[in-house]
Amino acid sequence: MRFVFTKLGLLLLTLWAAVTLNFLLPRLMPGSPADAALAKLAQNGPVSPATRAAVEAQLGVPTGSMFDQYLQYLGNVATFDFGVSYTFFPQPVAGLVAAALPWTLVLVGLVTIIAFIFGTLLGVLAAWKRGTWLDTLPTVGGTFASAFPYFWTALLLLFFLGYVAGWFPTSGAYGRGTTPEFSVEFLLDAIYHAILPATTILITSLGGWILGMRSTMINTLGDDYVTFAEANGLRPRTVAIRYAARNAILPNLTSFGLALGGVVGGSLLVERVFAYPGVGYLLYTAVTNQDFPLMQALFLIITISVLLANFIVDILYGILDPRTRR
Amino acid sequence: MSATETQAATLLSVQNLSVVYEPTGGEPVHAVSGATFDLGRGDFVGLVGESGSGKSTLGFALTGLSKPPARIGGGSILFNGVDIAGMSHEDLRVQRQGGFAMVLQSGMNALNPVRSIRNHFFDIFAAHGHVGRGDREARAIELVGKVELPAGVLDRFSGELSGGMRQRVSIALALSLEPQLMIFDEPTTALDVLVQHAVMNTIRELQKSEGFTAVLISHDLGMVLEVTERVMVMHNGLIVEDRPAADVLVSPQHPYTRMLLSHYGDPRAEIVEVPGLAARGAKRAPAVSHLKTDFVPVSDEARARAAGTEGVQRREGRAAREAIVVSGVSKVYPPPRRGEKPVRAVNDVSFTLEPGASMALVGASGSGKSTIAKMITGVEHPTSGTITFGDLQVDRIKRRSLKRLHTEVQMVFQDPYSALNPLHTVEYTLTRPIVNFGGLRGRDARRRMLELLETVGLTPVEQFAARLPHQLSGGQRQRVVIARALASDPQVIIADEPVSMLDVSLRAGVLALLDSLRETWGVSMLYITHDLLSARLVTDQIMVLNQGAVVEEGATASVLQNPRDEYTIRLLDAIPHPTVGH
Amino acid sequence: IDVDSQSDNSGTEGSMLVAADNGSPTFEKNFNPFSTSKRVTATYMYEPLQVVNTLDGKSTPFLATGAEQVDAETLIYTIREGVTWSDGTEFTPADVLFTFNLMKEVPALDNKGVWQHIESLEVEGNTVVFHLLAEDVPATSIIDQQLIVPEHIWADVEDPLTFTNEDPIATGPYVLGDFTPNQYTLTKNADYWQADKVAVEELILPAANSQLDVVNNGYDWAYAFITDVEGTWVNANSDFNKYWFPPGGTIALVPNLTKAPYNDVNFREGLSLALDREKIADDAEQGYVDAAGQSGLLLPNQEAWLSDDLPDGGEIAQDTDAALAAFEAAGYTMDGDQLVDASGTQVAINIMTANGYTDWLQGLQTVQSQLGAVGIDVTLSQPQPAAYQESLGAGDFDMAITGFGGTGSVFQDMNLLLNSEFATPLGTTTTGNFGRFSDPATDALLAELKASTDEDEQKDIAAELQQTVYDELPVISMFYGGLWGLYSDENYTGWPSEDNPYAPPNTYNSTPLLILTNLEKAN
Amino acid sequence: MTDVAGPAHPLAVLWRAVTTIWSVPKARIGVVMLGIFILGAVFAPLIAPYDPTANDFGRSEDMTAAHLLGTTAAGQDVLSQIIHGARVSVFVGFVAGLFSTIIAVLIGLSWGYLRNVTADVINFIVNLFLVIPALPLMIVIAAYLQNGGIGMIILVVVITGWAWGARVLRSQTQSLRSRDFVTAAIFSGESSFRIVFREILPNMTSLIVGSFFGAATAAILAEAGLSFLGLGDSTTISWGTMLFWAQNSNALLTGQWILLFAPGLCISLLATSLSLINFGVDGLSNPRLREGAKR
Ligand SMILES: Nc1ncnc2c1ncn2[C@@H]1O[C@H](COP(=O)(O)OP(=O)(O)OP(=O)(O)O)[C@@H](O)[C@H]1O
Ligand SMILES: Nc1ncnc2c1ncn2[C@@H]1O[C@H](COP(=O)(O)OP(=O)(O)OP(=O)(O)O)[C@@H](O)[C@H]1O
Ligand SMILES: [Mg+2]
Ligand SMILES: [Mg+2]
Repeated sequence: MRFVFTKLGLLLLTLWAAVTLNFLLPRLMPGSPADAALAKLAQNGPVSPATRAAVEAQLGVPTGSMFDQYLQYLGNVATFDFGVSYTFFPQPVAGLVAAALPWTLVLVGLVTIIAFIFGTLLGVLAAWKRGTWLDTLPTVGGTFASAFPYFWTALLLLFFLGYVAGWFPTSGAYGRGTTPEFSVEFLLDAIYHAILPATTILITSLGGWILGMRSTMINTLGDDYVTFAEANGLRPRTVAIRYAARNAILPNLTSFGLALGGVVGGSLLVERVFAYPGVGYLLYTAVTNQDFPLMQALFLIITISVLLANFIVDILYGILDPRTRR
Repeated sequence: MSATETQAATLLSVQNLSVVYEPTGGEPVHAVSGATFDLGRGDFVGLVGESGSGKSTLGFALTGLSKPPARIGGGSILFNGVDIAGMSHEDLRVQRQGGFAMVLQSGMNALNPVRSIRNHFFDIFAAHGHVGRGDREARAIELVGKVELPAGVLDRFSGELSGGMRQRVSIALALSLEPQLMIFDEPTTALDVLVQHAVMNTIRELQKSEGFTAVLISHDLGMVLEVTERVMVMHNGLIVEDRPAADVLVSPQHPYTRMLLSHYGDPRAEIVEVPGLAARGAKRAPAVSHLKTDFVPVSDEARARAAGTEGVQRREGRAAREAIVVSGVSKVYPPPRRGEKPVRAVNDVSFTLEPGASMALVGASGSGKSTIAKMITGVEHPTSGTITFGDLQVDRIKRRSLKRLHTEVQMVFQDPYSALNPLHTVEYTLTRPIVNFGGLRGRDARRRMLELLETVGLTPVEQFAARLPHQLSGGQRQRVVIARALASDPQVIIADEPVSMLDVSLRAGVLALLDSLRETWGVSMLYITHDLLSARLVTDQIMVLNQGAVVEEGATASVLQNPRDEYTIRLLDAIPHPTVGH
Repeated sequence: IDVDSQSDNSGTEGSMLVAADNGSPTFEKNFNPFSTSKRVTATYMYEPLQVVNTLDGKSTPFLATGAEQVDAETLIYTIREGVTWSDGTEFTPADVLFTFNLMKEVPALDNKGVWQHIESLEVEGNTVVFHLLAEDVPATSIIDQQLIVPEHIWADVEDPLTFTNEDPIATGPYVLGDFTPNQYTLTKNADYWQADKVAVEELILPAANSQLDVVNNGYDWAYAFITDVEGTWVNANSDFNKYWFPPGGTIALVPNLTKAPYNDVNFREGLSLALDREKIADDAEQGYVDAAGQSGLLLPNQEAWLSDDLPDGGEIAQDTDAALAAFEAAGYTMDGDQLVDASGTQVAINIMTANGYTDWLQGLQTVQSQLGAVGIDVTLSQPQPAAYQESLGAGDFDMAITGFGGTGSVFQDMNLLLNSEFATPLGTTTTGNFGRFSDPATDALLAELKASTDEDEQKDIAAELQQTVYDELPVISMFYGGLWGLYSDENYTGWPSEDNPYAPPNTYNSTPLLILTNLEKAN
Repeated sequence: MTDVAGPAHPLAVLWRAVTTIWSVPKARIGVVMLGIFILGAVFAPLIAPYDPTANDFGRSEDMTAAHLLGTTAAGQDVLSQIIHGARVSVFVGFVAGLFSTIIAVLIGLSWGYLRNVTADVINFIVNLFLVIPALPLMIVIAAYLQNGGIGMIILVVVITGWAWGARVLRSQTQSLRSRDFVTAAIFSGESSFRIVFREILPNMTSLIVGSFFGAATAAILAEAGLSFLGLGDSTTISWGTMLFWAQNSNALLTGQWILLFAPGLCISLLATSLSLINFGVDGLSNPRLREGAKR
């Protein structure tokens, strides 16, 4: 029990530090939100002094000392009140995030889990069939695919499968003119729209899992319990899965927790290319528009989810590995 | 002895078998060559030989477990008349039930850490289908019962079992296949002497009651002679001797076998000696000369060198002056797992290591020997009690004063394979303490380094100085480790099981070296071991440790000849007595 | 690889696909016409008193039938009768009064700063009378453009600043149709006061309209700069797809006049003469725009105002010798291939642009090499747009690239460019005259122009101002920034064009009202 | 202090590493690929047919004999840009990889060796950096550190990239520090500094080299990502900025998919070459991987 408490304490401390960093980072950026808004307006013609005044009045640009702002921010975070977005004024940040979060969670979360499972299986296969084409293909393919820049894969898929072949929609998370709802039709439509972005993430993240699993699996294959299991005449499949893979997967779980953070970053690029209405795109908009409240909320959400994922992985680890289960 | 020998229906027939390791990018290693022998039903055969002689490789080949880079280079293995080399993977797998089984050398790690013991049994039952679904639980309980374990272990994971229990589980798992042939590859090496004894007894009982043919692989000739009927001796991949155990004991044919035998002695005997080394106090016998010198690398020359004038001069006026006084020392470790009790590793131990004395600290594994060593060398602080070395308050020593302590108190490490940094040459390793403690630099340091090599008998010194650890044999490594301990001219040497990782052939040499160094250099030595024979050979005094407490102490010879404490008696009983077995 | 153009005009017959509103990436519902983050098409629903064509500054009456400049301080708008709000309520002059008073009450709504010109206003019959703060003829164009909101709705709005107006009630040609996060439609307002002029029944506005989409999905109207417009947009449907890129503002280099050497007019002249504006224009906008003259006017839109006294109509050709002579006059000479000052150090200029404004960047790279040819070491800095805007406003730069003009009003353009009122001390934020040009005579001219009601007089004053821009070089004009109108004649005709420049082709602000009431169904 | 007989000569160590890597076929392919890229980068001015910034060719031209990969929308030769672009990618990869590895080594080692409060503090900081998603953090820092060009990108990549390596190196340090030879070094009177850098560090060569290649790969991909988002200096010529300009001028629309394809492929190939080399590095530390065992 004390173990869980220490872990929880550390989690909270990391969270606080992350929250503070989230507060500081955006404020280090030069230019105010009003400047960002004006720069955008200036592209459509000259901006009069009155416009500037109006914009500043509308956005309610932050006032008070940094410390006051910080205290207020902490209070707001504690109450999940993230204020109003500057870019999408007067939309509250919470609403924007709530609208974007499910898409990313489902797209990135699901695909990452699929990639993890699928990559792990391929890695197991590659290690088990070492030296055969079943090893070479996933290993070389994985190495190559994991070297693709996210956005490049996205652009190529978009162009060739979306535009040239015309098989898949090229933007958005659901058909034009439909509103998100719980119906089979909508769900199918959403899945259809998710195929290209999902494939992008899958392709670029699969390789890492294959390679990681393959190398840990090769290590466990040399372990004595595997030899002993073979000596006892267990079925090859039992040996591969229940003995070798089962042990090899443990170290990979930890990377899985941490990898989620990287995938969120990657999804930013993917979402941008596919105009996918997720957290990544929102974050990009927030950053380019100096939208402090939105940025803070998003960073917080991302950090919390990564922290949470790690926490869950830790616990999962405990369940899967009797050695840590005390 | 057995009647089975007469009805020797052949179970396994090996003809001219050779096994080659062909690592990619490396030289091929002929681990087994031209092995030819038959095993009859119900035989109990021992296979002995030093480390790397090819015992395990042969065992793997016999059970169809040779995996790349190993390759059967030639010959045949007929099991019940069928050549197993030609069998497909699946046939081989299927016939493992009721065929042959192997208990691996590293039985400690042979269990899947994330599967319960029950599942291990059930996996085997499922793979072969020889135990019906409903009977599995009962059969598993029966099997663990056979190796003297309670049914409760079925719910546990390997991490929750002691080494001895794990080894027993491995044997039970192999038994569950109901094999005709069972190969035990060093089933007791990693175990505590007492546990070792118990496991061996179990194996012996099982072999009698189940009647399978058994091969016992071990490097311990004494143990093999004690339990088996027939012994095969391997040396450099060749089977150099294959005869009934009784004959081997009486009239060993091959010099190697003879060398092995000569290193056995009974620590309780009036006079104990092994080649190159005699029990202290007894008259030293001349070195047994008909053995090839490479079996006993420490010659009298080396001994003489160690005792050479230079060494003596160096020690003049520097003979150990201070005693290590340990009084009422206890060490309590925090519980290793949540919810358990703290570990009382050392409990109220007091003793004095007088200047120039040599004292043995013996006890079973986990009895607290190493912990005491750590406390004396300032690596750990005792929970209570005091340790002094001259004016140094060792029990409360700070990191800064550690260097001062280590000038006088040095340690010889147990495992010569891990005690040397694989990337540093012998010269570097030895020069560091010379520079740090002796304050010598450049050419002076080098000269001193070469002297040290000379002292431990690593000649030609220039050549050894340039070597990296992987270019040294185990015995040579251990000498480097000893040389390093000597580099600071210490008053006290703590040797924590300095030979447990070495083969018999190397063991005596290193012990002899230690002993002569102690004698000529006048240092005090604390010799930590679980091997009573070596304690008898190199020490004058002995302390027996059980669960952190001293249960018996006194002059080595008298304690071992007339043990009073029941624990000491058990320790002595656990020593194999080849003569007694037959 | 060819990408087939699939007509994706998913609406019903009579609808029009417009790439006007970009969700990022989805739409937030906000039709508050006062909000800076409103949906672009709020201006298709809410109408101003008059729509000003930013190309030539001419007004077209909408909710007013006309405006009368009684004197330089008084304006009378006659309000159109027979107009109803889209909920059926009658539109009255009281709504106009309400709208202006609302902005007085909540200054944050006053985007255009009307209350910096108006002292008071009142309804008189079907007119609204504006009393101005000073003699202020150009104020008309500002008051003209104010979007009018219905009193009966907005009077009850608690906080008009954060009101998102999800159910817009307006007078314009369109009302909100279906709204989903990634597409919405505007449907024709059947009761629109000039409904007969509105040919398009429905506007479809998808949230995602990348250039690939625009080209491939059969859009009718889009506003986008597309590389190789002939090869892409026109080629996709060569019979119908057209484009028109009229100038929408002048892109210029702004020297910081508070710093040496930029405060030396000879130095500025040297810079100006060293530039080959044609090449810069070509490189920046791929040949789709013209080099700009140094008159400060947006040509040819404001051709009528161009002073005859300017040589070559204000155009300045590259003349390296003259440039070097000017530099010499400023105290800089060529030393080898470096332009050096008296102490022998090379002249180094940092030009600021905003990160991501790629056309400007490409223009500047050409500037960099051209000035490099006269021995000046030019570096480019590219802060993020917000930081760029901040530095620009605070005068924290050596030289910067920026746009000016394009309001349609010569006074507004010149005022923002030259008025010393904007030349606030360095470090304080200003919104015009970023180089901090300050000249009392010019200020006086601007005041005269502001008060003048006579067109000839206005032109005379404007000519003097042009001369100032030409001689003093407060900015070094480079090229005209285009308005990137793409349209298709397939379904609708009557788009503005070079021959018929009745409106700029942009999809934002109020000028689309001119276009939407001018289109006709194609046969 | 005179340095008596260090470990094997550094060059010899390096040579051994190179031969070990070379002995793995996959890694050999990687070394050859990397070699080609490095040569291309070094001799770019000699190989490239044109000045990569010269913009006086026709705009958006298709592949012709004069311009093997066509020209950009600004009228620059694509092939010349690709060749010159290698310089930035290779440079960023190596420098950023080097610096993040150095930081990772310093922090990872002290973190693994120390057992006091400092270790807890480092643990906390590293966890923080691991948890904050790198790319968004990079974007914010890049937006803050405007104007830095390549230096800025390297800094950003280093700031966000060292934590992973530090963690890996720490656990290795922890396992090495419990080896007898480390305790033995204490008995030899060695200082902590020397123990860490002379006893422990050399035993982690393969891990360090591995993490260097990992960090270099990450840096190359990050440079591409940031440049693509327009957060780098768009006037430098790198594969990332080429992609940015290609996307900016809608190369797909003009049918010049090669403009997007070629730089992206180069990035992938360069990153792949490093990953391939990493296979050989694994072999340094794990003999099992060296055996091409078949089942
Ligand atoms: N995978 C391998 N590759 C190359 N050579 C090997 C391999 N495994 C073992 N060998 C070599 O084969 C020889 C025999 O090894 P084996 O394991 O059979 O010895 P052993 O008699 O069981 O020794 P021990 O008592 O240490 O267990 C040794 O020289 C060893 O170095
Ligand atoms: N660092 C530690 N933390 C917790 N418990 C420890 C620690 N070191 C040793 N122990 C425990 O203290 C007891 C004594 O250990 P010690 O190493 O002194 O035994 P030993 O006599 O040297 O055994 P062996 O012969 O196996 O080396 C054991 O039960 C061991 O598990
Ligand atoms: Mg063995
Ligand atoms: Mg011990």
